[in-house]
Amino acid sequence: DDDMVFVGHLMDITGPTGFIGKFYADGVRDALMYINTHGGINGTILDSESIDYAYKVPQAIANYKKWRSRNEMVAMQGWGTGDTEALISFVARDKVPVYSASYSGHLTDPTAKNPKTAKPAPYNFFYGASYSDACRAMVQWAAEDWKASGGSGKPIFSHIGDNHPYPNAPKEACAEYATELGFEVTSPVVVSMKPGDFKAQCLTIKEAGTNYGYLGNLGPSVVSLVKSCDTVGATPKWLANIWAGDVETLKTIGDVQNYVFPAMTSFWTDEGVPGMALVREISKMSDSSGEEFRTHHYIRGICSAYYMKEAMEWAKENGGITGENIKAGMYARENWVPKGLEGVCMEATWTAEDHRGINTVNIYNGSAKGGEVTVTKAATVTLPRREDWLGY
Amino acid sequence: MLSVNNIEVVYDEVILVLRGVSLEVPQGKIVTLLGPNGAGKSTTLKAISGLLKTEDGKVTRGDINFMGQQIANGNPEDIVRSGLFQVMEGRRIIEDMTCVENLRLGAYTRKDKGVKDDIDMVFEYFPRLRERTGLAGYLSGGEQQMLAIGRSLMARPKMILLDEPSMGLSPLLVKEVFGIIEKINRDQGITMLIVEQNANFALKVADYGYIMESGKVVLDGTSDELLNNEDVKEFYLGGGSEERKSFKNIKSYKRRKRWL
Amino acid sequence: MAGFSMRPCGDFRTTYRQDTRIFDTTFVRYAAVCGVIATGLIPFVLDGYYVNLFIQISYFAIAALGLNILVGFTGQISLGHAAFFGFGAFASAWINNHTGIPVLLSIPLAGLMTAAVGLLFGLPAARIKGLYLAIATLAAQFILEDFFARANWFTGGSSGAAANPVNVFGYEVFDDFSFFYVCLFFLVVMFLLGSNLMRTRDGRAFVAVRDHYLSAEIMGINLTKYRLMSFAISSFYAGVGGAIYGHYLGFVSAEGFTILLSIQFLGMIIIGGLGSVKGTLMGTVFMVMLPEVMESGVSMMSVFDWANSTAVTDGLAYIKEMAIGLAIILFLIFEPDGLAHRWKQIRAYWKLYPFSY
Amino acid sequence: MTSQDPILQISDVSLVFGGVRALSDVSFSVQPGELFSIIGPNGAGKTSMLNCISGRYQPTMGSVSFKGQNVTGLKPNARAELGIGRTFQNLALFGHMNVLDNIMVGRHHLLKNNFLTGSLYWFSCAQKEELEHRRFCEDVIDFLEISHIRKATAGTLSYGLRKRVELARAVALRPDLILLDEPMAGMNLEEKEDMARFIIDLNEEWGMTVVMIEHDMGVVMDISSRVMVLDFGRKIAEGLPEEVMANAHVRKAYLGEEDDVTDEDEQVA
Amino acid sequence: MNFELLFQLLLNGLIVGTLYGVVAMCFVLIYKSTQIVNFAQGEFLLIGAWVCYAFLVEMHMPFWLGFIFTLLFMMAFGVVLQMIVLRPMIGEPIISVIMVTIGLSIFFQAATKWIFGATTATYPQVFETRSVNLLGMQIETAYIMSFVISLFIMAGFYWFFKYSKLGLAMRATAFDQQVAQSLGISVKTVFAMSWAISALVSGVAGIVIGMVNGVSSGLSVIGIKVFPAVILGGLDSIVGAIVGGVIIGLLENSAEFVDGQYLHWGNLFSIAPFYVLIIILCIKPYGLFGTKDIERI
Ligand SMILES: Nc1ncnc2c1ncn2[C@@H]1O[C@H](COP(=O)(O)OP(=O)(O)OP(=O)(O)O)[C@@H](O)[C@H]1O
Ligand SMILES: Nc1ncnc2c1ncn2[C@@H]1O[C@H](COP(=O)(O)OP(=O)(O)OP(=O)(O)O)[C@@H](O)[C@H]1O
Ligand SMILES: CC(C)C[C@H](N)C(=O)O
Ligand SMILES: [Mg+2]
Ligand SMILES: [Mg+2]
Repeated sequence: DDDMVFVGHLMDITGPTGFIGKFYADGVRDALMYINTHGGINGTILDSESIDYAYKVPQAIANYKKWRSRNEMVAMQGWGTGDTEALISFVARDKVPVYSASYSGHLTDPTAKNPKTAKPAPYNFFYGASYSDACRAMVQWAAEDWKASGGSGKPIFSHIGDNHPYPNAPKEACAEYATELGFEVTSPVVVSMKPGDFKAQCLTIKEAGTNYGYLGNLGPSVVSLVKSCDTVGATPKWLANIWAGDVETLKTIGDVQNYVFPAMTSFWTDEGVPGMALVREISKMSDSSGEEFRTHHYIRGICSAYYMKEAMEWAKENGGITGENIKAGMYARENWVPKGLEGVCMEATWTAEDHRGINTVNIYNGSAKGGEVTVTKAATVTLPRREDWLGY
Repeated sequence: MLSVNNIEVVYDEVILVLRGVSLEVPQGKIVTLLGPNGAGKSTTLKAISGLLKTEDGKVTRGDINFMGQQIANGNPEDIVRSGLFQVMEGRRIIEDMTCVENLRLGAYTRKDKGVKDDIDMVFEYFPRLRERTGLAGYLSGGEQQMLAIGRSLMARPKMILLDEPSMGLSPLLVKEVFGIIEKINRDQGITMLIVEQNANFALKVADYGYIMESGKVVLDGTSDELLNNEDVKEFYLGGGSEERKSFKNIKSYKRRKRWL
Repeated sequence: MAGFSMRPCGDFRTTYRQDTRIFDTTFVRYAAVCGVIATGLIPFVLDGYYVNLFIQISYFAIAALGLNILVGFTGQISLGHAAFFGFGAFASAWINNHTGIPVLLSIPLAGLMTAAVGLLFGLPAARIKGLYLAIATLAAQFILEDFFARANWFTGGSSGAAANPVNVFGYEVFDDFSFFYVCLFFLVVMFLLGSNLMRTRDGRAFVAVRDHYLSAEIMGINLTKYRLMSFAISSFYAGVGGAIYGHYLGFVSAEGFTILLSIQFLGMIIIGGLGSVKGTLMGTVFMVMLPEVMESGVSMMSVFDWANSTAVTDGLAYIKEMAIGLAIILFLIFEPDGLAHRWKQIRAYWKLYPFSY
Repeated sequence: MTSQDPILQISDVSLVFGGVRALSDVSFSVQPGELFSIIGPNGAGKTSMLNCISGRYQPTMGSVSFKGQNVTGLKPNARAELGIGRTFQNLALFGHMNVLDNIMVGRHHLLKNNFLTGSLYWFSCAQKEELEHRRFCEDVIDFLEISHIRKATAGTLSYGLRKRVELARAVALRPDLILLDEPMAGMNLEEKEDMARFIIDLNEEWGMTVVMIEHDMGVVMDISSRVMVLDFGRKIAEGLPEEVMANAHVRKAYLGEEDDVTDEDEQVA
Repeated sequence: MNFELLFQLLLNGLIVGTLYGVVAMCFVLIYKSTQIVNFAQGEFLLIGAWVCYAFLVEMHMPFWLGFIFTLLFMMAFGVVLQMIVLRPMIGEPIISVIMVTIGLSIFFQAATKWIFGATTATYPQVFETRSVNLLGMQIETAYIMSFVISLFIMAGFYWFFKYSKLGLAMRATAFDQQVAQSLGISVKTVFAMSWAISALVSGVAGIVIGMVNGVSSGLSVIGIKVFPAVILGGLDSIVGAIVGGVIIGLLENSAEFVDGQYLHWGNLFSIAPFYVLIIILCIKPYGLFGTKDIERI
């Protein structure tokens, strides 16, 4: 039947961020498939195509255009900061809401209210706290942790990451807040996104006496960094960004203490979460055994797809599933959790002037010994929606 | 020992260069191949040694038989191993190696112990080379030519194909080189096929000769026959019996002999 | 004694002028003009996807032509072309954003700025040759990439810069449909300029420097000047291509201009044929279409049910990447001299037919 | 001998490579309109001498002056502009260009168009200029009888033809002094005769001064106006062809004829 | 000035630099015998690292056995690769062959990700102690191993190219394939040998890196990272490769010192080698030990 709308899905599974992109993409794909097998958007089937663009921006744009012109795409599920930021003006012009996995704070200011915003991003959404907010939350936790562990003097904070849009996204915002909270902020330490031997940088970190190091990179780069630092004896408390914070990474590092990371959903292994049943059902779409372990990136992918789904449902009732209506659907509710995912996705609110869907961050403390990983909840931080933090 | 039967060679899949060339080189003899520029002499040699392949060329018809084996379009290295060695036109030494290293390379296919002695032998033929210890690329043109010939001797092949061995050599050395060629042929019994422009010398040392033009053999005969052929005399040997013409006086456009 | 009569019988040139034409027979000339006109019709017949592909092809082809002038014609391998491409993109955005010069003008200006930068990085070429030079240009690649991520005033740092859409006489070229014609214009102009350059004095000097720089010098060619000049011209083309790219995307970010792209540019010209203007275009088409063709091959699989499980689609994603690598390898094994060479052979064959050989 | 100012004056040129003395204190001069030959055994330093004149090598000592101007420190391309053209012993054509373009490169320093005007071909004077010079190149091609290979790729030509194209390229420079390094190597008698004719024509009709290295004594004797002999980097004789050939030292060192060398002969050097 | 830090950084540079040197040597090897710059070098390392990982983890072999098996595998890999892909390219323009290696790199990058997954894997503990204290600096044991191995390899190659017949043949092939063939040298064999040896050495380097940093597809970037080292030492010099590697190692680390302590630019560490590279090349166009091209006419 022709009651179908098209949703494009850009993913990176073979490219430089593929190892993590795969988890997230699987979440999105499984969710879309699940939605379709369970009635679609109140009867409207989601025609979707998942394309691996390997984090190549031109490829992403070409696919976007293809979908626009051939498939009359109404919404898109995206991935990286590079392509999402490149597409901002296109999607705004074409009125195609994009749900990406780029949590760059720059995407949260739809009307360029903040004078610092270079380009308004009215059609960009993401589920989760922005990189900046997640970092702010961890810094806020760190300030308390410093007091609790009886530290004297000013704690020292360093941003560690490549000079690249993704690690840089929270760089200034977070450092500013850290200073505000009484940290001494060192000059950022630049570490390549590609893995390598980082003992030199670790010696610098050691020399600076960093107490809290924000890890802006991800995957192999973070693994090598933490290992190198361990070798030279630089062991600050690590504050990892969300993509670098998961059980897999900890396991690969093998031996590490005080590896703090944020999360925006509950974990696969959490007990007594009502929404987890649905997550497990969705997971069966690609793993019929239901045994496979899923990271929280996978679960965030599901949330992303479900917020889109519900916005589409609203749109269908209010004039049809078009990009514009889906966008309006995103603003239709407050403190909102998709049906069936209670306890999995956190309550989120988007408004026409503020696309910071979430301002609450769960913080976990992980450690590993000989590959055995333990993760404990450290805190839940709810940040104020400060005007000057919008889009930044 | 070597017989080439009616071969056709095409370069680059479209350019036909040899149009049915046949020649015969008997065991232990010296045969020479003469002809104007662009006639296809070098191409004939490359077809025999298999090096054609490296220039996008191909034998498209006919066959080449070396000591009972078909070698048309064969692998150059296999052909060398079977005892047929080509000295390429234009010297082609390994410039970033020393003379001695170049000579040792000449003996690459040999397994016996006599390499050292043979290097000395080459140095005896060309004493100039002994003093040149730097890289071969810095040798003068003639010195490089000596090295190239010397290198071919190192392989102790059954047959050598020489492409213009006298080119760029001083008259004194030309004489010597032909002397050496004769000597090698006599002493070691190595068969030779020589492409030469210096027809006088070539026919003197050779037993038999072919003349090529535009990719075809147009004349052949024993050296004596050729030496006494009027056309050969006029166009290759420089007058022969009559008084030698002076280069200075060839001002007019002359008649050109074409056999085709 | 062949290789000199590769044109149809009966078409004798009577003036040198006819002999120096870019398109060597009247037929080819008209064919080329028709080709351009036909291309101009693409947006009317084909959908936006193809229009986008054409736009990609045109900005890449312009830059690739620049690289071919440097590598193919002058013989200096560059591994840093993507950086110059990127510089052009940033420069044009910067000129337009900071001075208000209209985009259509800022594109060639960006080309000039890039040429200046190319000249700077070309300076070592006066002394360095071959692969050593290639690696020196690799250094240029990394140094410029670092510059992009750092020079906030110019590039907006790692977060990138916004680039305004092209504005033709007050009409904003937003959509691909009109942008297509902007690209077509630049493509045709740049390729004509390039072809002209190659058949005149300085173009010949480039090739002479490549083929035998020692004798070129003795023939009166100033080596340093021409080596530098080819860097500058090549960067100019890269800059123009990059500028178009930037204004097309509407956004320029430092990530896009990595060594991978540089290598892709090299791939375009090698596959097309080094030292061939026509080949550059063919090579670019090949490199742009390759992933797309592979992609549609992969999508075609999805009509089969078994191909719809994630396990298979993921496998296909890798297979697609592998196929791209494999296609390049196979292509070069069977066509090591590039498409332009094969093109020539085919033409020679038909012209000599039935008298081939 | 110095009835006129020499077009080329070599004074005490020495050239040393590491341990090798390629040239030691060689001096000579060439008058305008002469056809001057340099002969000598292999490795005597003949090519090195040409390289010093054309600027490829810088003499370790001594000076080279051309038309009265000291050109010792000048780069090769500057010397080409002054009017020195040459051919090479080891072929140095632009292998991937066609013959015509090779020859057009010879016109390089006479052409004015540059990358800008060249790119704008139709809208600048470039087209007119190219075509004019093209006409000259065609004359050279006709003169050297290579019109049948005009469009062939230089790298695929046979050795002899390449030599001829090289000559054409050097002639296209329209030099006042042309240096020829073994122009007749690899040619048969008939072709040598042609070549000799070209060289004489260049010398007499095109008014070029020629300095030639050649091993074929017949040619050297017949066509040169003066001959210099080098051996081990030293000048051992200079004079009219007959004089030089009569020199026993030369006969021995170069031709390998075993006449006794008398003191008298040494003095010619 | 903080001398202790500087000293530690320099020591670190020295050790890491040797590893660069080993990888650089793989380049040099192929270049010296075929004139090809192998852009798939990084993927060779990656394959070596993964294969050894598979032997150790999937097949539970003891380290030394896995190590030897990996080397054998790599040799076979080099030969097979040469036979299938590079042999048809013999006699073709070098630049096309270089492009083929780029194709190989794309191919293997995807293939390894597909076969071994895209995530990072860690080697089991191989040495009793993961790192040893050397002059006040912790150094991974694996590096010490690679340091020793590389010294042996280097000496071996030096002899090989200078004196052995095959070494000579390789140099001749690199200079001019046509001439080499005319001398009876089998270009195929030479190619096979050099790719096999290079793959083998890459295997060693890959294992070492894998032991230190873990294995992941990103490991292959070292292939590009060592370019400055290769060029600095001179493309065709075995000794130069090691010296170049060490210099780059030292340079990176002193850049980190200057940057971290004084400049605070950010990534002088990774960019400084390139600046220095350009400067050195302007002074010495053939690197420190590279042979000059012969420019005779
Ligand atoms: N690689 C090639 N590709 C195309 N044509 C070629 C190639 N090599 C040679 N030819 C052509 O083949 C013909 C014969 O060349 P060849 O070199 O065999 O002549 P030759 O008799 O050796 O002449 P010379 O005495 O000048 O050396 C020439 O017309 C030449 O242009
Ligand atoms: N660049 C260089 N480096 C080292 N030695 C050189 C160089 N150029 C020439 N030589 C040496 O200088 C000497 C003279 O060489 P040159 O080429 O001038 O000789 P030639 O007289 O031209 O000999 P031929 O007749 O054999 O060509 C030779 O011994 C040669 O080895
Ligand atoms: C893992 C990251 C590199 C991808 C992420 N989605 C981004 O912001 O680009
Ligand atoms: Mg020949
Ligand atoms: Mg000489």
